[in-house]
Amino acid sequence: MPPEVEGTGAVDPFLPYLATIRSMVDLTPDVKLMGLELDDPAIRDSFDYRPGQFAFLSAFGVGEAPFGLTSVAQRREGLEFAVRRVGTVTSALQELEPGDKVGLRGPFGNHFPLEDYRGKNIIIIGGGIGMAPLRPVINTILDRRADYGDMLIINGARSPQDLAFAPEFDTWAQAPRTRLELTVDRGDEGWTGSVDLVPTVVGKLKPSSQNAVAITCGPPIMIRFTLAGLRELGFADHQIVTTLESKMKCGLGKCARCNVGDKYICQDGPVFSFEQISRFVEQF
Amino acid sequence: MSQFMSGEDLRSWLGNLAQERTLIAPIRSDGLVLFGAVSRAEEIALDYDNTLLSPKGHLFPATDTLFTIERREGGIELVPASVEGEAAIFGIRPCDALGLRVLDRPFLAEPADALYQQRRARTALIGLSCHKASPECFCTSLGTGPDDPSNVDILLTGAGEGYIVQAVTERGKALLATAPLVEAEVTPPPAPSPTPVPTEDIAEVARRAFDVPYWARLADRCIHCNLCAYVCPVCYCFDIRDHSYMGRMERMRTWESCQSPGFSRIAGGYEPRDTKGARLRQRFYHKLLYMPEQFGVIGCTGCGRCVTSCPVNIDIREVISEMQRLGASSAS
Amino acid sequence: MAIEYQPRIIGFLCSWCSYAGADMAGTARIAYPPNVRIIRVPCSGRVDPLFVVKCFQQGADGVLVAGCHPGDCHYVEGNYHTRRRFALLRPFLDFLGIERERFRVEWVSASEGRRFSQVVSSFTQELLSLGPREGPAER
Amino acid sequence: MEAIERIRDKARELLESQAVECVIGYERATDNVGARPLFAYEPGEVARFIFDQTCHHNLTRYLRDKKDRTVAVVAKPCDSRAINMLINEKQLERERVFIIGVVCPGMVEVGWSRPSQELQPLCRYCRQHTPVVYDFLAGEPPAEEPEPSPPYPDVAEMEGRSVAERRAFWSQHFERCIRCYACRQACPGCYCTECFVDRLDPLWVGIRIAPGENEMWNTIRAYHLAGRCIDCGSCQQVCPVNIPLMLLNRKLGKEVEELFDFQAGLDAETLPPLVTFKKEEKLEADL
Repeated sequence: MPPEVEGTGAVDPFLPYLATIRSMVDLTPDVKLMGLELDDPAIRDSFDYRPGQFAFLSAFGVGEAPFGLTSVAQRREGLEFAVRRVGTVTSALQELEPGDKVGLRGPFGNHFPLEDYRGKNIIIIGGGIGMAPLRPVINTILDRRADYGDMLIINGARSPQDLAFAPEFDTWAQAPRTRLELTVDRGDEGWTGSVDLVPTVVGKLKPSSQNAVAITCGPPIMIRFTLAGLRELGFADHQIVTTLESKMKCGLGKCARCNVGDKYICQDGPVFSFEQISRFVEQF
Repeated sequence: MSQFMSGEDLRSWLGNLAQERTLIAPIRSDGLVLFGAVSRAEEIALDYDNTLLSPKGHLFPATDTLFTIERREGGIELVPASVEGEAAIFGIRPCDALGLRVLDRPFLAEPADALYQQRRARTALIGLSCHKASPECFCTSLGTGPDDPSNVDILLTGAGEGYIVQAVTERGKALLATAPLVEAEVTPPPAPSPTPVPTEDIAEVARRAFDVPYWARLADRCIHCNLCAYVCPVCYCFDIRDHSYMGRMERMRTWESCQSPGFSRIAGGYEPRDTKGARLRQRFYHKLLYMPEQFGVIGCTGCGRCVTSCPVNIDIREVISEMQRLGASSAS
Repeated sequence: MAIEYQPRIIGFLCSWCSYAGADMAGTARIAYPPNVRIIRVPCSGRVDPLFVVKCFQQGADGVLVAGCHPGDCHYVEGNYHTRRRFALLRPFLDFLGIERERFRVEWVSASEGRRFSQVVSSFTQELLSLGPREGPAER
Repeated sequence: MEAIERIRDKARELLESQAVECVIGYERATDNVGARPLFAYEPGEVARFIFDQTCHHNLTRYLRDKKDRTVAVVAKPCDSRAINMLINEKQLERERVFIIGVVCPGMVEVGWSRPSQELQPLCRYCRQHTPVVYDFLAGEPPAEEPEPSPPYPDVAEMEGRSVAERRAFWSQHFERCIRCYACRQACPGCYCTECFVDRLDPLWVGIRIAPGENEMWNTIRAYHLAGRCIDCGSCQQVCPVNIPLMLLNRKLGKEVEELFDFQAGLDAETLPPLVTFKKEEKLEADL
């Protein structure tokens, strides 16, 4: 356990747990899947989290950055994070190898309220690295398939090789009452699938809004047009859920970096329905 | 009858205090008055309006090591920073004491910020009432006042040749146990009265004044330096990164300002607040609307530092008055 | 016994002339003091004054920038820029309290192994007589 | 006619004819003593313009915010040099800015609510009382520009001190820096899309707000203005902790003048010394 804060009985919330990298797998040219094991057995056993929650990973000597947990706690296969190379911390993390140490703080934030979605049809719409927080949603639903209605997964990326979770596509596509639609901005020689933007695919497939929830994550521009498309299909704002990205530094509601209106994305989010987001004074 | 201490006795008491704990007090150097650690009472400035920077930096330093990272035999050990010894801040003004009370809201909320919590617990506040109201002061519009004792352990108020001493808390009483106090019949000078600013219902007004062209016009003038946030006793945004030097690694946090251009830019380059107006509005809305909504306190104490130090005179008093006007007119 | 002071010199050497010159000194077995840590750069014009200030901030006792003689630049005019840039930086460093003797710009060609050795020797001697820089660079 | 009347008339005329989108000038600040920038978009706003010895801000700093608009700006002589510098560096199109030049009486030291008659030190060394470029001039130029001798007494004084004294002087000042970057933000010459101090990779200046990092910041920023600083003093004026930043800029200015016979912004055509060279010149490294 991290040491206690002297005289308070509390634990220093900035002090990360130490974790060891167990696996590093290339998902796309710029995304690696990092498998971690927490070093302290007691913390490892008690570390529980839900789809949509995130944690900070430290590359020691460089800094830390927030990442969505992309594994499913109940599967007990270790903690997984999809790390896309975008800055100094992510580059440093990608340089690491199995056996190396990282720091981990978390889990933070709220989660997708999957309990509330029992019996509903689920539409998952993810673009690029935005699939990372959606993957545990899909896998949790697949693990409890009978609890949920039909599932439509729309996954887009810039090119076929940027579809990060390709190794799992067969499992997803073959699951009962599950449909997987892939789309890319630019195809390549081997690509026979759809070449379209994600919002266009949503418009073509016209998923029904009846008894349905749409869960979406991706670049802001994709979200904006997807939202418009879903509204056109009759989805009410409370039926559309997303996870907001922001420049968080602490995850504790202290650094005020992720402040939007009276909300801190790190604590009140990152998962919000568009009904909640539309009540923000300032819209992201 | 009040407890009274002469100016000379105050210096000798402070001198003794500096021997037993870290004493932070106003010091004059190069024409500036800044809080700093003093070892001798003679270093302390007593005749100042207010310090250039607020004392928040002694509880929430501009640069703070959260922990050090040590590599040992292939493994990593994290050594948390520790806070040692007791401290006292002498000469804190009531506005700045209120500022610390406001900072408590985010920093002491669970899970508490460990370093801030320890420093706060170990730092006694010896307040000094204001002898005059500077033109930029508006503390009375924000729930405190020039002789408000409510957020300090001890409050001193200059009167005649010395100071009236109020022990406000138990800690204050303990600190004064060895002080050369006398009972005296002294009347404090009348408290100065700063010019009021219309802060009533400011949160309500703010909700209505959000989408007005005023913010873009105001931002024309703003040069987006971090000055207002750094001089503010309440602004608490920070940045965290690691610092490596000659093999030594530390996780550091430093002050940061919502006015700096990359403040909210996320990985991949998306900037949610991408206009100068949106950034400037964030500063005032965080203080006047979001903090009241979130914590029930206004994120401003009326110290006036941002007013005096803004290079282009973005004056929060004027902004508040404008918001009142704009919020009122868009309601009707 | 106190450890004898040995100045630390950072040497930015242009790849085409001065680095080759240093190499030449090595292959010709011309001795020079081991005080210089060499950083190979494509051209002396690549050396940003920021590199020099950073070296001093991180504790260097002296900084050497060496490149081709004017007129011989592999990139035709890189070293003309070097010359102007550092003609300004040197008095500026001095103004900041970093003695002008601690910073040198020298022209050393690929064939001047001996000259490279002389430059390093005389620079080291000069720094030895100046003594260590005051106080740690980082506080 | 008073200079201020001429500024107001010209501003009104430019706004009414829609020759410009806005006029950037000065108005009285809320302390009723100092000045602050005013962006007038409507003819009705021009009555708020003032011009006196408290109008120290270099308003050309705002021209980059209005890059794609046509604006008018009130420019003192030093500010007018910034316009030349920006045009020279392709940051500004001459056609997009209407320059209302003002003959400068020199600025006084102003603090918040503190009126003063004391001329700013920088203004005592000033060699241009008439703008070097303008479209319209408010005020009568002096018969001849004064030549203070020597032009860099402040720099010379510091040069006269020992290296150890200089080192102590600067570390004491840099120690106070809170890295608010107001100096950079106020400077017309600091317009990099990404400032070296904000770069994370490579990391030139560490996150610590500490003497070593502060020294890096302040000295490299000054060096980046070598041969470009137009001596307006904005950086020093806005510094909350009174770091004598202009002493750094003026040291470089003095060297540039002595070595290359150049002063930044006197015209828009001459290349600043660090982007050009003369093959035949002999500088220190050649001697």
